[in-house]
This record gives sequence, C-alpha cells and structure tokens, in this order.
Amino acid sequence: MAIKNKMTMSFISCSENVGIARITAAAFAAQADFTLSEIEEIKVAVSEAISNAIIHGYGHQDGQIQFEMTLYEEKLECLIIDYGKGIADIALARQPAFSTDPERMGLGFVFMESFMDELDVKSGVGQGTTVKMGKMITKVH
Amino acid sequence: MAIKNKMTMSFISCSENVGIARITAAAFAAQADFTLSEIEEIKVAVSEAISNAIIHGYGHQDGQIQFEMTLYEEKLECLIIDYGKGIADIALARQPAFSTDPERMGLGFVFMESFMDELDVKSGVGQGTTVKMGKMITKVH
Amino acid sequence: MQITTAVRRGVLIVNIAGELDMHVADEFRKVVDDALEKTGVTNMLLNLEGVSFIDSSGLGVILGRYKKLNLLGGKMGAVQLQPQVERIFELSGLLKIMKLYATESDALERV
Amino acid sequence: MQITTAVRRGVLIVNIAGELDMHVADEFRKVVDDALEKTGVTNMLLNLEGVSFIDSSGLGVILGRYKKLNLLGGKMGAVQLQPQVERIFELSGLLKIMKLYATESDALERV
Ligand SMILES: Nc1ncnc2c1ncn2[C@@H]1O[C@H](COP(=O)(O)OP(=O)(O)O)[C@@H](O)[C@H]1O
Ligand SMILES: Nc1ncnc2c1ncn2[C@@H]1O[C@H](COP(=O)(O)OP(=O)(O)O)[C@@H](O)[C@H]1O
Repeated sequence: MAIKNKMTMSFISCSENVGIARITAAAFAAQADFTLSEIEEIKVAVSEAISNAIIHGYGHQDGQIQFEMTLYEEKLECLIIDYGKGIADIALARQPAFSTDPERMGLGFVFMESFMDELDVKSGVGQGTTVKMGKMITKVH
Repeated sequence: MAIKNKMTMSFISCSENVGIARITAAAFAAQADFTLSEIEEIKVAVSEAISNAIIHGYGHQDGQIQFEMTLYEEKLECLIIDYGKGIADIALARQPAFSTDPERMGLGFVFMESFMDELDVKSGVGQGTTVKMGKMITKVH
Repeated sequence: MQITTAVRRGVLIVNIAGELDMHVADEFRKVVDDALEKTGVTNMLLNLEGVSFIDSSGLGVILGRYKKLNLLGGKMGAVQLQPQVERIFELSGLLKIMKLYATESDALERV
Repeated sequence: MQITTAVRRGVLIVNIAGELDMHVADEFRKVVDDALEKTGVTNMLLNLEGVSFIDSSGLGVILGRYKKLNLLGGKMGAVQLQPQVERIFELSGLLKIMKLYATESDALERV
C-alpha cells in the first residue's frame, strides 16, 4: 500500500492536547474522501484513545504520547502510543462497560470499535499501550 | 521558563500539510491568552516557514519537516526545521522582496518578522534550515 | 467550554457550549454539582445546542449526574442535541434512561 | 478551495472561497489564466468574501495575474476582503497597485 501522506505528533499527556490532536486528526482526514459524519467518527475514536493514554496509561501524571496518522489510497490509519502502565488483560479491557475506574463508563473501546473499521490493541504491563485503528475510505458518495 | 505545554509534529513535505499544521498551530495557540487576530498572525508566520521548507528547502521534492510548538507562561515558541538545501546568505534571504525564485514575492520572512516578536534563522548549505519564532502573550485584554 | 445554569419552573437548566471531553469534564461536573446543591432542585434539563462534540468522558459526567438525581427521586432530560451528539447518546444506551425533547419549553411542560 | 469565474460588463469576476496558500496556488493560477484566455477579457475583479486565509504564496499568484493584465493594459480590483486578508494585502504593498471596493456592483461601476 503506497503512503499518500503521513504525520506524527508527539505531545505531553495533558488534557488540553486531546482537543488539539482531535482537530489535527479532522484536518488530516479531510484531505481524503471522508464524509463529515465519518470525520466526526474519527474524532471520537481518536479522542477515546488519547484520553485513555492520559487517564489510564499515565494515571494523569506526566508522560509522552505519540499520535501517528497515515493516509493510504484506501484507508486512514491512526496509531496512539503511550509508554505508561499498560493493560494486563486486553480482551477484558475491550469488553463493553468494563472499566478499572468506577467513575468511567467503559465505552472507550466500544466507540473506537464502532466508529473505525479496524482496531488492534497491543500492550504490556509496565511497557505502555499501542492502539492501531483503521478507517476505510469508501468512494461512493 | 517553565514549559506549560509542548507538541512536536513531523510530516512529509507535501503542500497539504501546510494547512494541517496551520490548523494545529491555531488550536495550540488558542489555549493561551491570544486574541483572534494574534492567532491569525501565528497562522501566517507558520504557513510561511513551512511553505519555505517545502518550496526552497526541499525544492518540492520529498523530505521531512519538523514543527515544534512550546508554550511558556509568557510566550509561544515555534520551531520549523527542514533538512534540505539550506540558505547560503541568511541576511540577504531575510531582506524584503528578496527571493531566489522569480515567481515569488520574497515576503515570507517579512511576514514572519511582522507577525511574531522574535525570529531567529539558523541554516547551513546542504544541512537544512531551522526557523525559530516567538510570540509574546500580553495579558492586557 | 462555556456553561451557564438557571432554574425555571423548579428545573435546573444547564446550558453548555463547546466540546465535552475529558479536558472540560471536571469543570462541568463541578459547576452542575454546585448548582444542584445551591438550588436544592432535583430535576435537571441539559440544553446541548452548543455542544459540537462529546465522547465517553463527557457522557460519563452526564451519567454521573443522572445517577445522583435518580437517588434523590429526580429526573433528567436533554434538548437540542446535534446529530453527532445524539448518535453518541444512542450508542451509549443513555437514551434508555434519559429523555430527549425538541425544545426547552416542550421539556418543561412534560417533565 | 472553491473557485468560480464569470464575465459581467466585460470584467472577469473571480470568486474564491477557502484558504489561499501554496497548496491551492497552482490551481488558482490555472483556473484564472484559463478563464482569461478563453474570454479574452483584460479587466478582472476578485471577490474574496470566502477567503479566510491568505499568505505570501496566495498573494504571489494574485500579483502574477496583476502583472499579466497590466502588460495588456488591463486593470484588477478586489472586493469584500476579510480583515485579516486586507491586513496582508496592506503589508505586502499590493494595495498601492490594486484597488479595493466594497461590493461587486460598486467595483463594476467604477472600473
Ligand atoms: N492506554 C491505556 N493504558 C492502560 N490501560 C488502558 C489504556 N486504555 C484502556 N485501558 C484499560 O482498559 C479499560 C477500558 O477502557 P475503555 O473501554 O476506554 O473504558 P474507560 O476509559 O471508560 O475505562 C480501562 O478502564 C483501562 O483499565
Ligand atoms: N527553508 C528554506 N530553505 C532554503 N532556502 C530558504 C528557506 N527559507 C527561505 N529560503 C531562502 O530565502 C529566500 C527568501 O525567503 P522568503 O522571504 O520567504 O521569500 P520567498 O519564499 O517568497 O522566496 C527564499 O527565496 C529562499 O532562497
């Protein structure tokens, strides 16, 4: 798959940056043939993954987050990487309504899965988490 | 000077990315106490520096551009780095109306200087160019 | 995010504008909880006309307020959701426990 | 960027919307030059109402068209600049050679 465009962002894990990354993601996605509602979906998915890195990965402490977007002819791929505490049981974590934080809804992975076409989570306890999401570009509008 | 926020972007030198970086810069600047017209100024300065990297630094060929934004209590600092052909005579290049491209106006550095409070250019022939720009945050509105 | 509160016909009306994500969730929670405490009101209506974005962090705060009011026997509704916000509400299952109305006055008449 | 052209009273009216930077400069140049060639018109009016951003790359294309028309004895004007766009025009010195008008009809009467 030939790469049409690629952008990597790296930022500190503060909550201001969730919105900035979301706006960047929307601008990056806008160059492809996505509908407005598909761009909204990408924004939600990116927001969930980056919020998780800040909240769960780093427990609201200082950390570095990497956010990569790659545009291929037929899909957009997003990678969200943190070097935080990691996920012990990925299958459990991905279950709807599961959360290790009683105040939260456990819907982050549900939204990522609903709004993107591909979701792949790699994680190791103490080693951080990498969330890879892909959204297909359907040229039928 | 304590760092309040920091974001680094790295992208390929295609013209689509000028607008995406500009939107990101505006979103990043919006967290500070800038007026809307100051944010417009930042957008122009960033646009000029990144366009220069694509046009002059890489001569419209493939290359990598790094764009760093750092927010301090009292100023926003932007760094635009390319690893392209470099500038032989920086003082000459910064002169109004000077351009090595007859089709261009030679106003890029003029706009960067007018719209930002600090401008520092480092470059070496064959080694690329680093443009550093600072804009003070004046809390008087 | 901008947020204002007012009481009309014994209902706390909360008006929010902006993007409802983790960055603003804490402030949103604080403002609403303060207003509920200060007014002693147990019914609440969210006007989401100005909300252009919401994710699970924003939903979480709304659900938290719902649970709190529910314990007190109160009710909660929302009006003027933008399409993308309504979709998130639907997907989350929040619509099963919370009513949507077209306008504020519509809601106040039926609550 | 969106760009449309039309001829009214012997003047090529060019309507542009979007951000006028290096990414769209080439297309802008091509569309305008094609329209000038096809119509044979030598006076041009830019309606910039929809232009929310311009930098030196965008200005460069405008100046290029100005020079071209100038050689043919033609004139060029612009209408409905947003404040930030007008500021860039002013700083660049382009206002010394190009007239701004409030509205299209105003411009057409005076050109
Ligand atoms: N980046 C991460 N680092 C560590 N743990 C994570 C990360 N992302 C998700 N998790 C774990 O997966 C669980 C489920 O995540 P999610 O579905 O987004 O729900 P929520 O964020 O509401 O808890 C989290 O509660 C957390 O324990
Ligand atoms: N990143 C860069 N790499 C190499 N040369 C550059 C770079 N930025 C600027 N220059 C040189 O400086 C000159 C002046 O730049 P500028 O004031 O932006 O005007 P313009 O882009 O219209 O030429 C350019 O013509 C070019 O020769």
